[in-house]
Amino acid sequence: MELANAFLIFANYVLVPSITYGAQLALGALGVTLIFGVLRFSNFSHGEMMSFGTMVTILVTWVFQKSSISIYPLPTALLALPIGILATVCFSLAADKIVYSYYREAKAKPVILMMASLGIMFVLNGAVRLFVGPGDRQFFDGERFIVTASEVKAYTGLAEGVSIRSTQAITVFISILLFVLLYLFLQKTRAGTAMRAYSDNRTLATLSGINSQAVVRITWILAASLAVVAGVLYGLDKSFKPFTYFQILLPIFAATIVGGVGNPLGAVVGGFIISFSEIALTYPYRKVVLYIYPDIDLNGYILQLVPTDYKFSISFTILVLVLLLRPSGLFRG
Amino acid sequence: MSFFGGSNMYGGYGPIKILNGCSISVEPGEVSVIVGPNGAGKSTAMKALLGLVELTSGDVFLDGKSIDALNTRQRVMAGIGFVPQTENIFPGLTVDENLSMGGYLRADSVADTKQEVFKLFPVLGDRRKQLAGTLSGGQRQQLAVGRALMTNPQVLLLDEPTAGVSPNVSAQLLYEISNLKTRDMAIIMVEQNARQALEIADTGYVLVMGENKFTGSGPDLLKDREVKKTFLGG
Amino acid sequence: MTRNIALFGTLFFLFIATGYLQSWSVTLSILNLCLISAVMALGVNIQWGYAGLFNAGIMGFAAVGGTAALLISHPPIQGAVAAGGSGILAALAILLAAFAIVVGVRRFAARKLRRPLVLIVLLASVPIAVRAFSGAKEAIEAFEPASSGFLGGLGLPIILSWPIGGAAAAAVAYIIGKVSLGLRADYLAIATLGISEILVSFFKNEDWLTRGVKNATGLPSPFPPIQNLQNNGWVQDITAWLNGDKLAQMSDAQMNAALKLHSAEVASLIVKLGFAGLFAVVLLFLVLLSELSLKSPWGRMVRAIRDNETAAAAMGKNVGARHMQILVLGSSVVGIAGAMLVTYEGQFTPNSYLPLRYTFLIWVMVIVGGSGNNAGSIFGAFLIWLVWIQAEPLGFWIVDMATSRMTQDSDIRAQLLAQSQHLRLLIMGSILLLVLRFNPSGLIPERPHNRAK
Amino acid sequence: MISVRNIVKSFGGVRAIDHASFDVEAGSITGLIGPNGAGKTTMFNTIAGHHRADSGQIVFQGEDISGLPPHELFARGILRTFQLAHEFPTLSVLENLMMVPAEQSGERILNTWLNRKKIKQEEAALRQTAESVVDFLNLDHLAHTPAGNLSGGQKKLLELGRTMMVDAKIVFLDEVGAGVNRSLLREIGTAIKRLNDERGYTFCMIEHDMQFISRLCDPVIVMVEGRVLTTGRADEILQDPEVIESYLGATATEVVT
Amino acid sequence: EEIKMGILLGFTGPAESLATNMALSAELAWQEASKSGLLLGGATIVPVRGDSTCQDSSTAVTAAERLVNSEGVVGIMGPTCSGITVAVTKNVTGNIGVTMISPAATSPAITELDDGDYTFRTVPSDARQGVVLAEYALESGVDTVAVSYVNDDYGKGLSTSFETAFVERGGQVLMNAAHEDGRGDYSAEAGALSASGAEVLVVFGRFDQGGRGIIQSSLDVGAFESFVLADGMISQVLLDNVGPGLEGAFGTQPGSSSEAADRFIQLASEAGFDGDGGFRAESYDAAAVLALALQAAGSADREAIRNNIRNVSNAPGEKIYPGELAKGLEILGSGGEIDYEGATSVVFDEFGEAPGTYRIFEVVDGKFEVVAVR
Ligand SMILES: Nc1ncnc2c1ncn2[C@@H]1O[C@H](COP(=O)(O)OP(=O)(O)OP(=O)(O)O)[C@@H](O)[C@H]1O
Ligand SMILES: Nc1ncnc2c1ncn2[C@@H]1O[C@H](COP(=O)(O)OP(=O)(O)OP(=O)(O)O)[C@@H](O)[C@H]1O
Ligand SMILES: CC(C)C[C@H](N)C(=O)O
Ligand SMILES: [Mg+2]
Ligand SMILES: [Mg+2]
Repeated sequence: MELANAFLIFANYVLVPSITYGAQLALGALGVTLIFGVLRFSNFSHGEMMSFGTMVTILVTWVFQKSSISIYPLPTALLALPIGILATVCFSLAADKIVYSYYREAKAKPVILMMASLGIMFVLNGAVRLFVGPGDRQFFDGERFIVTASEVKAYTGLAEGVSIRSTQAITVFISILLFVLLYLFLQKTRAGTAMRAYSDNRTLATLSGINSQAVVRITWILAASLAVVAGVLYGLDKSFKPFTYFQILLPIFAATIVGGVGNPLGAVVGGFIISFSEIALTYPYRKVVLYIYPDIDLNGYILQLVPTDYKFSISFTILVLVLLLRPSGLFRG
Repeated sequence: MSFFGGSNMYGGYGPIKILNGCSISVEPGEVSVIVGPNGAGKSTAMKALLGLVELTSGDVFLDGKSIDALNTRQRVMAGIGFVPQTENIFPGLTVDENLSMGGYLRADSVADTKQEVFKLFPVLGDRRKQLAGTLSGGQRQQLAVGRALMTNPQVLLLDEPTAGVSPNVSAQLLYEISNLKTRDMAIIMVEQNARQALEIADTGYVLVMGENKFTGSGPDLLKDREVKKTFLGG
Repeated sequence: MTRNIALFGTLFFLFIATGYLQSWSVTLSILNLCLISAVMALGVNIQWGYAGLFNAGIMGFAAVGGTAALLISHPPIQGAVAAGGSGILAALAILLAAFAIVVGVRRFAARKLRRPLVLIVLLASVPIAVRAFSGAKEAIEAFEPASSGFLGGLGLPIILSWPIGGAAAAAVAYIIGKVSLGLRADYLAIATLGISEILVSFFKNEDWLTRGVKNATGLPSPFPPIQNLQNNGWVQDITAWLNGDKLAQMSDAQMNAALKLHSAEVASLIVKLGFAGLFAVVLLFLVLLSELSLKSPWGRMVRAIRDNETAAAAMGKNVGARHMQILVLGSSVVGIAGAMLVTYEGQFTPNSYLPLRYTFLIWVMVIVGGSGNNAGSIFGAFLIWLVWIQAEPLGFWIVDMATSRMTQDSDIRAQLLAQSQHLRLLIMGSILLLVLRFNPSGLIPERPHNRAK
Repeated sequence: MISVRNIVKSFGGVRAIDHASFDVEAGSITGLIGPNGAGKTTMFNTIAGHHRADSGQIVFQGEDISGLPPHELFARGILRTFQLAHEFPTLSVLENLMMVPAEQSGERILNTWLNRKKIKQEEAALRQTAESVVDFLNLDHLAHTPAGNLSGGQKKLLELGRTMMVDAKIVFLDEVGAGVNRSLLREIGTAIKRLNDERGYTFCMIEHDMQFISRLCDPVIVMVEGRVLTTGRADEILQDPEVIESYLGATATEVVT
Repeated sequence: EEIKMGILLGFTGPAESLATNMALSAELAWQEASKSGLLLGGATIVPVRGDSTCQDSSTAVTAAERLVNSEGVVGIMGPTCSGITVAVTKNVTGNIGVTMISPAATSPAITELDDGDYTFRTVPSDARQGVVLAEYALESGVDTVAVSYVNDDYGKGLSTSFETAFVERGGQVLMNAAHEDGRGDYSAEAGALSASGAEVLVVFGRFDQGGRGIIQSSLDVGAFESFVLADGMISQVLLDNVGPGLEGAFGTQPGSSSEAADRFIQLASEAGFDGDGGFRAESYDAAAVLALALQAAGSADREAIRNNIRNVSNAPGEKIYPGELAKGLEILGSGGEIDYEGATSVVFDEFGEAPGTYRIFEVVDGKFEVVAVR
């Protein structure tokens, strides 16, 4: 009984949030890692691509909502998602054509491409705000909870409960799905191998008859789609605000690096490492321990390893520690 | 006009002029070998044939038609295979994937060709799952040639295929290359291992400072005293 | 060479134009920040341009320098020191003693005993130190929290903090280097970025030391306060001389009012010029040192290491030690700039240390200007900061122009004008992309070293 | 001079060196041959400190040097070249050479600020040496070109040139000959001999060109599958049926003559 | 005649979502004054905007310099954030002598800022808000709380003053922890706060940033059911976004008469924007005070404007409310006296700030309703 309570409280405050946040980071990290893996640069505009795609999705969602098109209990935004993806794919292909392709052909150093992506980031950042302004945008509709903590409490009669939001379930489901698909695509299909070959040695890829433009295009299509999916799911779960999409870039990069850049599996694991280290290490375990050992005298200690003030630091500390043990990330890129 | 080659090629790397009017060509079922001192422009000439180096003047032709307008990939699709001198493998892919990439353009099954390559270079068969970047120097070289063979091209360009390859394998390699003639493949090869290479050559070119210095059949060149002394190490 | 002259000439012209079109005071403000940014960019260039070290922790080192400025110059807060100074000292002393014992143990104790002994020492000392520390911390932070709530500093002249900030940043860089130097470029970048976030969150949250997010304002300036300065006779004289024509036509009362107004402006100009002079001296000095090293076998060795670490090691170069040296030198330059910035602004605000502003923007400066070339990085710093500031009015101007055909009270025009601030980033991004497009290796790229005479 | 004892080195499942032992005598030009993948390069990498052996010992002039980092080995006079050329691409050819000597006073940062004069003198001397090396390698017209723009063979020459910049005790050459024009290779062979005679360098070289090996090397060590198969004089080795079988192939005799 | 006035707000950066409507509110007041045709015999006020970023003082200071020195503004409405207010005062306006009225900087540090009496604010210091909130909370039977504050000078100052007052009066603060704005996820904070064992969560943050994130996360996992809020959180947007979970929460916001506040909201909606939300009324008032002081000064003289700020906004005189600027201008023009009340009961004490009247709101049926004023 008490053990069940201990587990529920742990699940509610640590497990479920970490898994959700981890999945959100993982989705973002997949896109970053893909661009790095194939095009060989760190794409700083990824966060803004997420934001841009989400913005388009929101605008379309509003149109749908006005004309009462809906897929209740799922959020309408999922219906609008393809259009957001389409817009972002178009944007990124255009950006590649106008900006990145030039440096690729000139065989510029990766840092130049990275700076160019910073430029794109600035441009998108300004553009998104010009369109929808810097404010908070709520676009979630549909059923918010699959089960709430109080429902669980009422049902089980326990003192603790666990709540699961529909957005959490959708996020986890979609990220697992996308991860598996991406992995299969990269490892098992000819196009996937061609992408890896291209990233390894471009001249030789051309000499083998690989269409490098097609490879680049596929990469952007995948990365942009991943970005928009990540952005929309994140926005559904929290809310859409351009500023946060810039801020979330840092943990996404951290996740990418911990896992090993260029490696999709690494991106996913990295996302969860970051989220767990933020949440599990800053959670005060007082109640959990008290459920398990009711008689213990904690003397006022709340059993918090690190204050939440330092949660960002703690995830970076974990990052540095992981890199110390495995200098190229958990899974080699 | 021959089947494949470049005539009167001028060009280089931006302002740096390397090729000064050199011409190289090959017929189906024949082997042309290019020799010359280091930095003569041999590799540059090969790259020019593939469109990897821009020509300021001169023509590259295939099957009687100029292919100057084609880009590298289109030339590859037209049936030209190339093994560069350096960076000639995908280091991050396994040996097996490297070979598969070699057969990327082929519509037919590549399994048979792969088996042939493994027969020619048994070590590649043993290391199918090893990352190519971790192969030894000579193994890399074998893989590079194997990758090009996978394309089953009409024209095969090889830039120093035997560099760093142990004598037994390199002898066999040259033997196999001369065998390819029977498949009507046209082969151009740069070699520093010139004696052996010229022995199987139908035409030999000695390139110096981006110009053809001597041209002749392989055995003829081997006999030429001056060529022997200045380029083949006496 | 002519190109460089043209570029710097253009820059000079832009500054003069700013002076005429906006005001000299704005020009000097921008110039001073340009100089500080240039020092930071120099630090980044030493690391990336010379040696290929991808340090994305610039922000952290700037914050360390800034903290040094605070701790050197702020007058000590007697009450807080009385309340908790001894506790902090005690905690420090305990930790130092423990450290000494650990060092002793590791040197002299039998091999087998080392680990357990070290463990015992740590277990015994750390909790005591923590207890002493947290008591002291609470006492300090409780002391007049609204106006102070921290220990204050040493009350020394703030200029001293420039070298000390540099040294502190160097020390921090040494520790960071020990941890992260083995990493490959992107990994090193994110590790340093992470560590710099940790540093900044330390400065943000340890109120007893830095006053945290409550900010420490009113740091002493190396120059007399403007309010005093403007009443000085000679300032008034200069003002009168500068505005002679205008003043001559005024009545006495008007003239006095105008004189007062203008002398405040002149005084602030004088102070800014003073800062500009100091900053320029620092910048030139650092550039001189850095050029001397770069144009010598040391520079050659460092470039060789950047080109190929394996081969450099095989040629007898101690790659690890050189990387450490460069990380430390470059970071200390950034630290100096951080201290200069806090000196200039007269306040320490930990919340303003943001990666966008201190890491990415500085990197943009280096890359746009031309990495591997000091002149390039400095040019980049000047240009990018100028653009960063002027993008705002420029954005407004662009919208204004673009929509001027619309009626004055058009909604779209109003909406666009209202959001015109966001054009700043858009313009910044476009300029970045344009410059990179036409000068992929920077406006003043690294000189090829092949014509060494 | 250098003694390799029972070295083992594996990469994952591949055992690249399998209990190999051999000695290189002071003053010799020792050849190291063997089929592709025999572990020769790995052996060099291990000796020169780029890899750490799983087990075994390397002794240099009586001192155990296993596991020392490359720059310390260099300081002891142990030099190596790379099979895949490792030039410094943005440095000019001359600079590639001039950076080689260790302990240049100009490499200390304080000296670059305070002791410019001394640096200048040293540089002048260095430049002379470097120029003579460049002349020797027929690269004089490229002295000021970035090394990244050299042709494949020229890069290999540069590799060799670097070993001529300092007074090495022992030089490990990994296939300097591959990709080098044979006429030039002859001259290189002569130079190696001269360095060996006049300056007392010890050489240990990997090479697949049997003509080159038999002209220069004594003794020759044969490695196969990570082990040392045999050691002996070149002419003996070339007749050894096992060596012919695993390495030289049928054309062996023809090559030698 | 055209007279320039500055609007210096954090248009980009963490407070960017507040800035637009604050600027519109200020411009509304100036338009009102200009359109009346009574200002200095028909002068118009031309607003000039500058970006104070809320975080980067170098940029903010340069923007302020541009306003002051190149645009030649005679007064500034802004900035948004306290840290920037100090920096701009110290480096520009305090030195040169330009009146600056901040509608949002609430840090206690500004009270005794050495500003040459050029810096004012239409919001009271958090030192006072903390006390008011603490008292009201205890009266409503809330005595054990956890506090989550935004990690800047505003949140820190407010949480300190609240905790001190709350504990002095017998309450208990089980945890007082910071959160950062703009983070991706706040479940860690929500979890930690709930584990403190408190039943009520006090949030000192921003309604569209971390503050909202904390509340959302807490509601999602069922960590808290009761909330106490401060000014940064009082906004209908918050209620609309978070849903019914906030029912019964209460909080403070500067201002007294709700009637006057409603007048402003009415004006705003006529002008086409939403006047209900953080610091908009304060912005209108700050701008109005500047316009009135300009009128009282009789000319666009920076010092004279400063000298008239208190004259127009403190008693004695005819009370002026939002929308009545014309009346105020007229009285001033004819040499009379006014006491500008505005939407937020403007008074400036010797430090140039409002002594602080607060409205206490409670969430009833998804709306903030005023339940008390103190
Ligand atoms: N990093 C690595 N990971 C896995 N296997 C490796 C690695 N490096 C080398 N090997 C393997 O070790 C063996 C020895 O390689 P080494 O490079 O020493 O050969 P070598 O004798 O120099 O051959 P060559 O004459 O072709 O240069 C090879 O089979 C190679 O595939
Ligand atoms: N990317 C490049 N940029 C500039 N110059 C180059 C470049 N690559 C090669 N060169 C120069 O072009 C000349 C010819 O090079 P190339 O590689 O064609 O020589 P090669 O005949 O193949 O020599 P090797 O036998 O040594 O491989 C050389 O002098 C070299 O310095
Ligand atoms: C936007 C506001 C929440 C600003 C806050 N009152 C401050 O002083 O910084
Ligand atoms: Mg070549
Ligand atoms: Mg080898």
